[in-house]
Amino acid sequence: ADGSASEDDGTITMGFAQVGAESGWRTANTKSIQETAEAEGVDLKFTDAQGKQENQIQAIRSYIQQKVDVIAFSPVVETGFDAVLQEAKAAGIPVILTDRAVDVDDPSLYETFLGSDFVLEGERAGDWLVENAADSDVNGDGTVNVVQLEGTTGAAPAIDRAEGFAEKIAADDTIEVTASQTGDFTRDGGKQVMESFLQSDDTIDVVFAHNDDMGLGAIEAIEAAGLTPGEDIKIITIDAVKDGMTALAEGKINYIVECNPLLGPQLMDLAKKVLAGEEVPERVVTEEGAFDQEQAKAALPDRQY
Amino acid sequence: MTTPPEVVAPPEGERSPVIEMRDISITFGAVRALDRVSLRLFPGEVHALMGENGAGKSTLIKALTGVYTIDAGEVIVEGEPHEFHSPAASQEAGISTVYQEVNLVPNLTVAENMMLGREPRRFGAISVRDMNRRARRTLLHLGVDIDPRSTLDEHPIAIQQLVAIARAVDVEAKVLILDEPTSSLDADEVEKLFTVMRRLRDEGVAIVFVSHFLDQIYEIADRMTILRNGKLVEERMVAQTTQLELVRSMIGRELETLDRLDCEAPKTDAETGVPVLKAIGLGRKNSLEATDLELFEGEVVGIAGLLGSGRTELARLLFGADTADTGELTFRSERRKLRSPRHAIDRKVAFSSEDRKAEGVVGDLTVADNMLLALQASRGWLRPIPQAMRTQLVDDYIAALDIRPADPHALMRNLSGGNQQKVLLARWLITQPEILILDEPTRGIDIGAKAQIQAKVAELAAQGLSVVFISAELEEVLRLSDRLVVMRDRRKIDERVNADVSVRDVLEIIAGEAHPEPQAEPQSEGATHV
Amino acid sequence: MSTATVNPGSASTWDRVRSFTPPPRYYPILATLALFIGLFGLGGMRYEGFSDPQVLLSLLIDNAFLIVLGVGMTFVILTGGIDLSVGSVVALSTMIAAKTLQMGWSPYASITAVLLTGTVLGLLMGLLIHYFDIQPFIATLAGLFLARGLTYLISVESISISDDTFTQLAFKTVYIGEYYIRWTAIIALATVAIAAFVLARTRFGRTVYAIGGSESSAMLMGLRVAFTKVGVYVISGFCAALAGLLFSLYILSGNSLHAIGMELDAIAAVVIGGTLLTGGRGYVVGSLLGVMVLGIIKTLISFDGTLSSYWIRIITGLLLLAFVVVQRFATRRRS
Amino acid sequence: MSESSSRAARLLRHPLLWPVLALVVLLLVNVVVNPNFLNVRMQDGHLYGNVIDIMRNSAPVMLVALGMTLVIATRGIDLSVGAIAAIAAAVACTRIIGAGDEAALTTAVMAMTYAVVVCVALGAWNGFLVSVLGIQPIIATLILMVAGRGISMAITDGQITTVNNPFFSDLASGFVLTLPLAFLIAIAVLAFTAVLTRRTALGMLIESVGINPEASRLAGVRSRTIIWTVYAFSGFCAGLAGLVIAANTNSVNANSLGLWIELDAILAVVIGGTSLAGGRFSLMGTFIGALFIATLARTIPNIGIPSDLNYLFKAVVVIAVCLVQSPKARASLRVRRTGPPTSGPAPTPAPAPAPAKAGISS
Ligand SMILES: Nc1ncnc2c1ncn2[C@@H]1O[C@H](COP(=O)(O)OP(=O)(O)OP(=O)(O)O)[C@@H](O)[C@H]1O
Ligand SMILES: Nc1ncnc2c1ncn2[C@@H]1O[C@H](COP(=O)(O)OP(=O)(O)OP(=O)(O)O)[C@@H](O)[C@H]1O
Ligand SMILES: [Mg+2]
Ligand SMILES: [Mg+2]
Repeated sequence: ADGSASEDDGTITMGFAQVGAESGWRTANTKSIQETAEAEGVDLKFTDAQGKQENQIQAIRSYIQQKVDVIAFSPVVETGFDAVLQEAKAAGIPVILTDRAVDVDDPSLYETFLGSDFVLEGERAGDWLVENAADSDVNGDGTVNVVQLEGTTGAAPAIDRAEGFAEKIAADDTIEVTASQTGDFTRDGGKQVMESFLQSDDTIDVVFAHNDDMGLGAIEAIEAAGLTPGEDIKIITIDAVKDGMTALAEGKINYIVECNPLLGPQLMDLAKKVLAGEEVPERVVTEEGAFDQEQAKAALPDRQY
Repeated sequence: MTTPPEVVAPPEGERSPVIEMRDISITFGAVRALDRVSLRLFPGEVHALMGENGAGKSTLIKALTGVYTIDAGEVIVEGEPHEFHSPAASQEAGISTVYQEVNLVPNLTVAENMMLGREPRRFGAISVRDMNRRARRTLLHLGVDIDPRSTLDEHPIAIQQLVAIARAVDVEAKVLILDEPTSSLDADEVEKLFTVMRRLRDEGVAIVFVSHFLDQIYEIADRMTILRNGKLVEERMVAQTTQLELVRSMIGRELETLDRLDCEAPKTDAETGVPVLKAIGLGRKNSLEATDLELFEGEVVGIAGLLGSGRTELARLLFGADTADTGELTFRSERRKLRSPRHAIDRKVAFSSEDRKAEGVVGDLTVADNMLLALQASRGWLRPIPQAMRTQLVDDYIAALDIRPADPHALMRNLSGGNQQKVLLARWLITQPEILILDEPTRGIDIGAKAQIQAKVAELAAQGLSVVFISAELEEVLRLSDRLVVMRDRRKIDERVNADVSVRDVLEIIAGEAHPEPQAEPQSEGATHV
Repeated sequence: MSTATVNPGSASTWDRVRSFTPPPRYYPILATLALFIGLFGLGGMRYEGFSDPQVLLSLLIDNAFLIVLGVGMTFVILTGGIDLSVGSVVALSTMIAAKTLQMGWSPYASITAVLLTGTVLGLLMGLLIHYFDIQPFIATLAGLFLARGLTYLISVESISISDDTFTQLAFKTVYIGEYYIRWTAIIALATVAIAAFVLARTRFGRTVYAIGGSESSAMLMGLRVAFTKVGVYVISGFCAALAGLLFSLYILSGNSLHAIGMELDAIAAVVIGGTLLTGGRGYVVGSLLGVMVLGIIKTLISFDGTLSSYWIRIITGLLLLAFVVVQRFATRRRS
Repeated sequence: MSESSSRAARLLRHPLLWPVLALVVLLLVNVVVNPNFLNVRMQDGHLYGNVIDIMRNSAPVMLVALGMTLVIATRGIDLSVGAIAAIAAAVACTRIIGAGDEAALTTAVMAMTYAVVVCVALGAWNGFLVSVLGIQPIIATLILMVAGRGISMAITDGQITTVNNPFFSDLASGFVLTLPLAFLIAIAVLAFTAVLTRRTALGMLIESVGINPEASRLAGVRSRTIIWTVYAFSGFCAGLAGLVIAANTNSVNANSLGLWIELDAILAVVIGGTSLAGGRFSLMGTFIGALFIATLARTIPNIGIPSDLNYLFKAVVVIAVCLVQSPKARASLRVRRTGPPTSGPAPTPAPAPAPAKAGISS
C-alpha cells in the first residue's frame, strides 16, 4: 500500500461499498462518510449493496478495476471476503473495514477495522440492568422478567448484542429473559411482537430491544395496552438515534447504549494515514457512550441524526 | 344421398374384437354422461360412433383412452380385461387418438407437434433434420404442403386439425380413433383422409370415426354404434341402415326441417338499396389481397373457397379482429377504420370465430355468462344486465337452440363441443346485430341442430339481418346464401347471385382459376386421384 | 431465404448473409443481445476502464451462480411454473457446505450432500405440485420458508469455509492472454451449454416446451407430463444447489442471510432473456443474457459511483424500464 | 332428513370451507398453548385482546391482497405493492411534517388524499406497461418494485420520518364502535370491492379476460381498460395499506415499510382459493386468507417459536394448508383410509383437461 496514485494528482480516490440503507442509523453513517469526503476533498466512489454480499463483492471488484487508491466497506456479513480482498491486495490497494469486522485467516488482507463492538454494546445494556435490577422489578414479584426484541435473525449485531447481554445478566439470577422474538430491527416488527408479549404475559418488567426502532415500536404497543412505558415497563435499547434519544428524554425509554454512526472523520483520517504509509492500529473502536434519561436531556439538543 | 357403397360384411364370428367396452358408465357430478354403453371394435373396420351433440361420443372415447376414470363397466383389450389410466398408457398399447378439439401445442413447430414423444434420434440427440423430413412426408400423404418448421399457431384451425391427424396416423397403431376430424375440412381434404383411412383399414387397423356428416359416414364406415343421451341405442351395419332410420335412431324422432330451406330463402334487391356494409380494397399483408364486398340488408352472402383461401381472414378484417393494411369499410354511409372488434361491435357487427376453443369459449365461466358476454361488454361494466332480463334471455336461447344440458349455471368447459358452439351463436344473437359474420358456425354441430341453426339464420335474414356465412361444407353455403363470393389464394375470384349455382359450378370456378401457378394449393390439384 | 435465386451466379455468400432474416422466435434473444452490447458500449464511452474485456469476464465471474440459477429457473418457467425457493436453497447450500466442512467432512462428501439436498427439495416440491395440484407459486414459497428454516436450524451464525479444495477451486484462475476467468464461470457456462442441449435435443426438453404450450394437450398427446413436470423442479433444485456451491466458492462462507430475494433476480433474468412466464417460449441462452444485462446495470452504477443509495435504486429501475420497453418494441414487429 | 344431508353436502363443497377450517385450526392451536388467547376485554372504551390485534394487524395485508386478487384474476401479478405502500407512507408523512399545523385534522386528510392519489397514478403506470405496452406483468411491476423503494427513500431523504398527528395515528390505532379503525377500513374496502365487482359486471369481465383474453377481445370486452383499472385499484389498495402501516408506528422507514408484503398478499389470495392462473376469484376467500396470515404472525410469538425456527414453522403451516385445500391430496388420504376404491363409492373422474391454455398452473 504505497498510495502512488494519490501522489500523482494529489487527490485521494476512495471506493466505499455500503451495506445498504436499511435503517436511520445506516443513512446517518452514509451521510457522515459522504460529507466528510467532500469536506476533505476525497473523491468518493459510493455504492450501496442493498444488503447483498454479492453486490458488495462486485462493487469492490469494480473498484479494483477502476484502480482507486483505497477501498473501504462495511461488510454485509463477516465471512466470505477472502477472495476479493486478495485481489485487492494483489492490485496493491489498501482496504479499511468500517462498522463490522470480517473473519479472514490472513489479517494482512486489510489495514484496519474501524467500528463498534456489538458484544460490548450488549454487555453495557446488561450491566445497566444488573445495576438497576431492584428498580427494574416493577411489579415487585422478586424476579425481573425481561422480554427481548431481537434484530434480524442471523445478523451480526443481533447475535452479538444478545450474547453480550445474556453474559452480563447471568450474574444476577433474579433477572430472567422470559421471551425473545425477532422484530427485524423495525418499528412495526417491534410493535407487533411486543403486542403479543403483552397479551400473553402480564408480568413483564423490562424490554431489551436490539435497536431504538424496535424499542420505539414497543413503546407504542405498551401505550396501547394502557401501560406507561418507562415506568410500568422499563426499556433498554441500543443505537441512540434522535427519535430514541427524544423518547429517552421524555422518560419513555430508560437507558440507551450508543452505537455511533458518524464514522466519516475517523475513516478519512485512517485512509490518509494508510496512504501515507503510516502505521495504523489493527482495530479502532469508535468512541461511543451510553445515556440515561438525564444525560439524554443534556445531549439531545446537539444530536444530529 | 342415399347410395350406400357396398361394404364387406363384418368379420363377426371369425375374428374377435380388438377392443370391447362393456356397460361403461361415467358420471360427472349430477350428469350421467354415459349409462351402460357398450362398444365393440373389430380389426379392419371403420366404426362410426353416432349421436347428437352431448350424446356422449367424446366421453366414451376419453373413457377408453384413459382420460377419464370409468365408474362402472369393463374394457377388454384383445380378450383381456384392461383399463388404461392415462392417454400415454393407451398410446403405448397401440391406440392412437385424435381428440375432438385440436389438442396440440401452439408454440412448437408443425414437425415437433407431429413427432413429440417419438422424435427420431441420432447419437441420443433428436435429429431435427430427420424429424422435419419425416413430418413433411406424412403431411404430403394427407395432401398438406406446409413447411414443417413453421410454428403450429401460424396455421388456421383446419391445418392444425390435419396436423393432429397426421400425428395420429404416423404411428403403427392397432386402433385409430378420430373424434370429428373432418369438422373443418373441405371435401378434398376429407377425401385424402379417407384414402389414408382405407389403407389403414385394409392393413387391419380398427378405426373409430366420429362425424356429424352423414355422407361421410356412408362413404367410409362399415358399422356404427349409435348413442343417445348417454345411452346405447343400437349397433348396426351401415349398409343396412337408411339415412332416415339412422337419424331417427340418433334423435329419437323424425327430422322435419332438413330440406326445407331453399324454398323460403328471402330475396332482396341488392341493386337498389344502400349496402349495410361495403368494403373496398380491403386487404392485409400476407393474408388477404385487396377485396371488395357489399352486403345488403336481409341478405346472406356465402363465401366459398378451399382450405386456406382466405375466407377467415376476410371475415376477421370485416370485424376488426385483425386490422386491415389497405382499403376502407363503409357502414351504411359512415366510413370507418376498424382498429379493434369493439369498433365493429359498436356498429352492430357480430362475429363467431371458427376456432371456438381459442377464440370463443371462456371455459371457467358459466353458460349464462358466456352467452351474455358480448352484450355485457357492449353495455360496459357499469350497466350490468338486470337479473330478470338475464334469466329471460338465457332461458330463451337455451330453449331456442336446444342447448344441453339446459343448465345456465353449468361451466362452459363441461359442455360438449356442439353445445359450446350453440352457446357462442347465442352470444352473438343476443346482441341483436345488424350484420352477423359466421365462420364455420356449424362446425361440430349435429344434423338436427345444424338444420335448426340454418333455419335460424334464414329466419333472421328474413327479418332484415345481413349475414356473411362461411362454411367448409359447400352445400350448406349454397343452400343458405343469396349471393356467393368465391375465394382462392387469398383473394376474391368471383361473385354470383346464388339462384342457379351448384356445387359443381363452384368447384369449376375455383379450378378454372387454377392457372399453373407455383403457389397453387396442392389439394386442388390432387383432387382426383382417389 | 426463398428470394435471390434469379441469377445463381451472383448469389454470393454476401447476398445470402444480407438477405438472411432470423426466425421470429429468436427476436427476443437477439434484441436482448443487441441491447446488452448497447449498454456495454454506453459504459465504455462514459467510464474509463469500462470497455476492458476483463469487465465482461468479471461479469461472468460475479454472476456465475445467478447464471446457474437462471438455467434451472428457465426449465421451470418454460413449463409455465415458477420456483421461488431457489434463493433459500442457495443459502441452505452454502450453510450445508460450510457446516459439513467445519465438521471435517471431505469436500467431495460435502459437495454431494449439498447437491443431494437441493435435488431432494426440488423433487418434493415437484411432487407437491404435480400430484397434489398445489400451485407452483405456493408450493415453492413453502420451499423458500423450508430451506431458509433449515439454514437457521444448522446455524444462525455465519461459518467460514477454509477447506483447501474449496479455496483452491475458488481462487484458481484460467488466463486467456492477459485476462482471467475463474472456474466457477466456466462451470456456469458449461451448465448453460448442457441445458441448451437438453432443451433443444432431447425428448425431455421438447416435452418441457409442450407442457408450457398446453399441459392438457401434452397429456392427451401421451407425453410424460408427470415425469417432466416433476423433473423440471428437480432440475431447478439441483441447479439451485449447484449455484449454492458456486456461491459458497464465491464468498467462502455459509450464512443464513445469504441470497435473500435472489429468486427474484433469477426470475427477472429469465424474463428479460425473452422467456414468457406463461411458458412454452424461451431459451436458456436468453437467460444467460438476462443475467448479464442485470449484471451490467449494476456494474454501470458502481463505475459511476456518484449515486446515492436511493438514486441507485431509481436508476436501476429506469434502466430496466428502458430495457424492457426497447426490447418490447424490437420484438413487437413480428406480430 | 334428506334436505339436511344435502345442505351438509353443499357445505362440504363450499369453496370457503377449507380456508375457514385452516383458520379455525390455527386459532385452536393458539388456544391450546395459551388458554386466554381468545379473551377480549374492554379497555379505554374499546375492545382489547389478541383477536382485536389480529384484526388490526391483518388490515395492511388484507388491503393489498384485495387489489392483488383482482390483478391475479386478470392473469397478472403486482410485485410493486410494497414499494407503492412505502411511497404512500413517505408522501403522507413528509406532507404532514411539512404542513403548517402538523397535528391538524385537515393536514392528515390532505396528506392522505395526496398520497392515495399518487398511488393510484403509480398503479395506473403499471397498468399502462401491462396493457398498452404489453410487458409481462411480473417484470412490469418489478420495475416499480425496484425504483419505488428508491423514490420513497428520496422523498424521506433516507431518514425514518416520525410524525405527530393524532388523526393520522388513529388510522391504525384508533377505534370506532370499539373495533379497530384499520380493520373497519379494510372491511369497507372489501365491501366496496365486492359491490364494484359483483353488483356491476366488472367481476365477470375481469374473470373473462383472465380465463381467455383472446375470446374476450373478440367478444368486445375492453380488456385494456379493465387491466388498467385493476392495476390502478391495486395501487390504491397498496397506498391505503402503506398509510395504515405508517400510522401504526407514526413513522415511515422507506427501506423496510411493506417489504415482502407482496408475498404475504399473494399467499392470502391463494389460501383464499383464487388461482394464480387467472380467472375466477373470491374476495371472501382473500379476506379469510389475510386473517389467516395475521393469525399466523401472532401465533409465532404466542406459542413461543424461537426466532430461528420461524421459517420452518411457516413452511409447515403453508404446506399443511395447501394439502388440506387440495382435493387431490384429500382424495388420496381418503383412499388410504377406506382401503382400495373398488368397494367404496364411485371414484371421481380425473379432472377434465382445461380447455384453454394452462397458465402458471392448472
Ligand atoms: N368434465 C365434464 N363435467 C361435466 N359434464 C361433462 C363433462 N364432460 C362432458 N360432460 C357432459 O357429458 C355429456 C356428453 O358430452 P360429450 O362431449 O361426450 O358429447 P359428444 O357426444 O361428444 O357431443 P358433440 O357431438 O357435441 O361433441 C354432455 O352433456 C356434457 O355436457
Ligand atoms: N397467423 C398466420 N400467419 C401466417 N399465415 C397465416 C396465418 N393465418 C392464416 N394464414 C394463412 O393465410 C391463408 C388464409 O387463411 P384463412 O384462415 O383465412 O383461410 P380460410 O379460407 O378461412 O381457410 P380455413 O377453411 O382453413 O379457415 C392460409 O394459407 C393460412 O396458411
Ligand atoms: Mg364430442
Ligand atoms: Mg377459415
